[in-house]
Amino acid sequence: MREKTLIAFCTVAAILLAYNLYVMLLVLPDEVSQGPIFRIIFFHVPSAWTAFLGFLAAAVASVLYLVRKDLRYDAFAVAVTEVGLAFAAVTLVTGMIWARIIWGIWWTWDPRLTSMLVCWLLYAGYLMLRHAVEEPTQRARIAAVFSIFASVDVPIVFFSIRWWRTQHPQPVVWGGGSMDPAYWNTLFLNWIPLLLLGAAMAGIRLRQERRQRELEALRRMAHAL
Amino acid sequence: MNALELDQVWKFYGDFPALRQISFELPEGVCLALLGRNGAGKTTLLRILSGLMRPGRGSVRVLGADPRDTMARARIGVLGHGLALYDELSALENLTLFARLYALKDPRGAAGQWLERVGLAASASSLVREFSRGMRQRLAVARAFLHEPELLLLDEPFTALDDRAVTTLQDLLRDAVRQGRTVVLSTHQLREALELATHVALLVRGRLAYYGTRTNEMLEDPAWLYRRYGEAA
Amino acid sequence: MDERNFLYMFYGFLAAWLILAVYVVALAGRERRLQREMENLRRMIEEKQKEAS
Amino acid sequence: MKAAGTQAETAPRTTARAQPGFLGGAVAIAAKDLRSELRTKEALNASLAFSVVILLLFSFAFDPTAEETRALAGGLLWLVFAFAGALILNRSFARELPNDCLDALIAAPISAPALYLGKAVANWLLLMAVELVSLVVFGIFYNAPWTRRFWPLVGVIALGTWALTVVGTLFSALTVNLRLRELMLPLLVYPVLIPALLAAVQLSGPLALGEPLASDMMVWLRLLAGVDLIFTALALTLAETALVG
Repeated sequence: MREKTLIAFCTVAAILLAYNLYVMLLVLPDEVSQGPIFRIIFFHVPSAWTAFLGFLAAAVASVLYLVRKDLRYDAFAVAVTEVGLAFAAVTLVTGMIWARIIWGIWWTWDPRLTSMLVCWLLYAGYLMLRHAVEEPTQRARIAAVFSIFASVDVPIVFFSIRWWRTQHPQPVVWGGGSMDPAYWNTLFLNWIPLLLLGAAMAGIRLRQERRQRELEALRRMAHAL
Repeated sequence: MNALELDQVWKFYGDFPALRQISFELPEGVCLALLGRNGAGKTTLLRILSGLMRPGRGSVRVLGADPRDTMARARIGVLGHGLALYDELSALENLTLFARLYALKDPRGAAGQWLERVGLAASASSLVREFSRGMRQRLAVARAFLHEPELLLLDEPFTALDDRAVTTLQDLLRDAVRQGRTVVLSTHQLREALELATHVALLVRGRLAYYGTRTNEMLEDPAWLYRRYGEAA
Repeated sequence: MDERNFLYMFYGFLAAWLILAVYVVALAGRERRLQREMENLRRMIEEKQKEAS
Repeated sequence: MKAAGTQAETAPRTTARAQPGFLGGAVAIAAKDLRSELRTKEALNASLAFSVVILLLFSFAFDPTAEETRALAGGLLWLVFAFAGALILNRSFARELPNDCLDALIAAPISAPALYLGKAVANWLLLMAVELVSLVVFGIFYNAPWTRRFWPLVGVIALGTWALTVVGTLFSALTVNLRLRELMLPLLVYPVLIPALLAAVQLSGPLALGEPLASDMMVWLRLLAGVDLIFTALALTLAETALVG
């Protein structure tokens, strides 16, 4: 992930973002029942998609590490998980702010928000677990096992919490995909810049992992002298 | 059939190569002394041979099979630093547990027989917690020999042994080699090891600095090996 | 419609980008720390090599 | 190349070697764990004391009426079971640390899944014992007629406890030689277990008060059984990776 590609990603993301903001704020009419607050969806939903993409990539990288035993996969797994967590946090906060207006309360046990919170806890546990292990090879193995477990757990969390909520009906953040096409286009269009930003951040984090390995090699060399 | 066959074995902790390009073959019915300073990779190599760890690269064959193969491990006896005894269980219970894990026909019988051989029959039912260091050592040796293993992997077996225990262990190992079993022991106590060893392997910073039969001048002056090959790596 | 509606939309956008900004700052901080440690080590190694030679 | 000069007989094959079976090994490990635990009772006492005290304090603090008890029964029970479980699961592999016993078990001719399963079954039995005693205490202090629906309740608790022990034992094996192990285990296990705990709470609520399960509750039973199956299969496949370095 050389400097050039990172900069390219960021500039393209910025341009697309500017265009999307223009369309979002000035072109699209207010959603009839929710008013301007509705526009948060253009960041709330794509962030959730980016977060899940990150967690899925982490699971794939973890399986590849266990098969190939190459620490580069482990570095990729931690990079995408961290970026996924950042976007999950964005999803949670935007969801809460949106809920504040629609129901006047900060937190509702809405199925999607709750599931995202559980996912956030899961992968925060992953980072904490990595932090507790010093030896790189052991850390990669333990983290890979937990990442696979967490990724299998994510869909189960979503189903169980949706069932939990449908048993005690509660206002739902989104009534399903009944938006008209103009919104859908912007929604997808706005996902691209977020993806590009996510990829850039993951690239930087990946490079830092590689530099960390070089650092440890240097430290060993220094001790050896 | 060779007891051990290692080909280009590497083991990494992150990027640090704990073992570098280890290749050697050990015939059956011999005693290999694995020498080297602390951190040279002796324990790592023994852990790979006893199936506790996988090599990073290269292939390892133990008794003709993969170290993690259950049938191979049933014919290997392991004695590590920690003696692997449960303080809250009695001596007999400890041995019976491992006899059952090694799927011996008569677990209690084998356990009782080995308690006599190491002179612990009297305290068979007392808890290991009350055992002295020497008694624990003897019980651990019994656990390692319990299932008549064809290959014995011993990590610094002579440390913290009183002289009586050293001689009993040496006799046991000598009998084992005479019965055609293979013994691999890693140690610092050069004299005790070199008396027993038919082969010697010297590890220096993860590399195999010397591997071959034990020659007589090694016996007269154990430090000769370290001087001659010690800093070669 | 709740009159703060528009205001909260702005808060929403702000919050979204604030979180991403915090993460980017954390990344940059880690980058600088790594850089500094790398230089210290290189300097230390050069000094040791000078002493050794 | 035999040692020169001595007549070496071949290694005696006297000890007949049975094929070390998967179940045989697991049973031996489970029996050892139970004997060790029943002899020292460290984790058992701590876990039992913890759950009884929490049930008592909760009753003092809230003094729930019959109506409130119905609402909170499932949640309270499983909150106590989950934390009491953490105490037992922490001890599970910590028991192997003195004298490096875990290395001897991994080197023994027992497959990693069998070793893991033996440990999980032992934890499950210990936790079930603690839970049954807690149920009795719960019945007394919250005058809940739980014995009326005894077998369905015990069935649900057995399924829920199996999910807790399956995940807990694997993560206990993963984090056995980490220094923050006691803190780490609950923080890793509970988020993963939220679906199973959710189902267990929904099911145990009415059952603990002797009421039958409504038909639409069956979805939770299927979820709990499904989670048990998925996690058991996943844990058995990952056991080898978790235990062997």
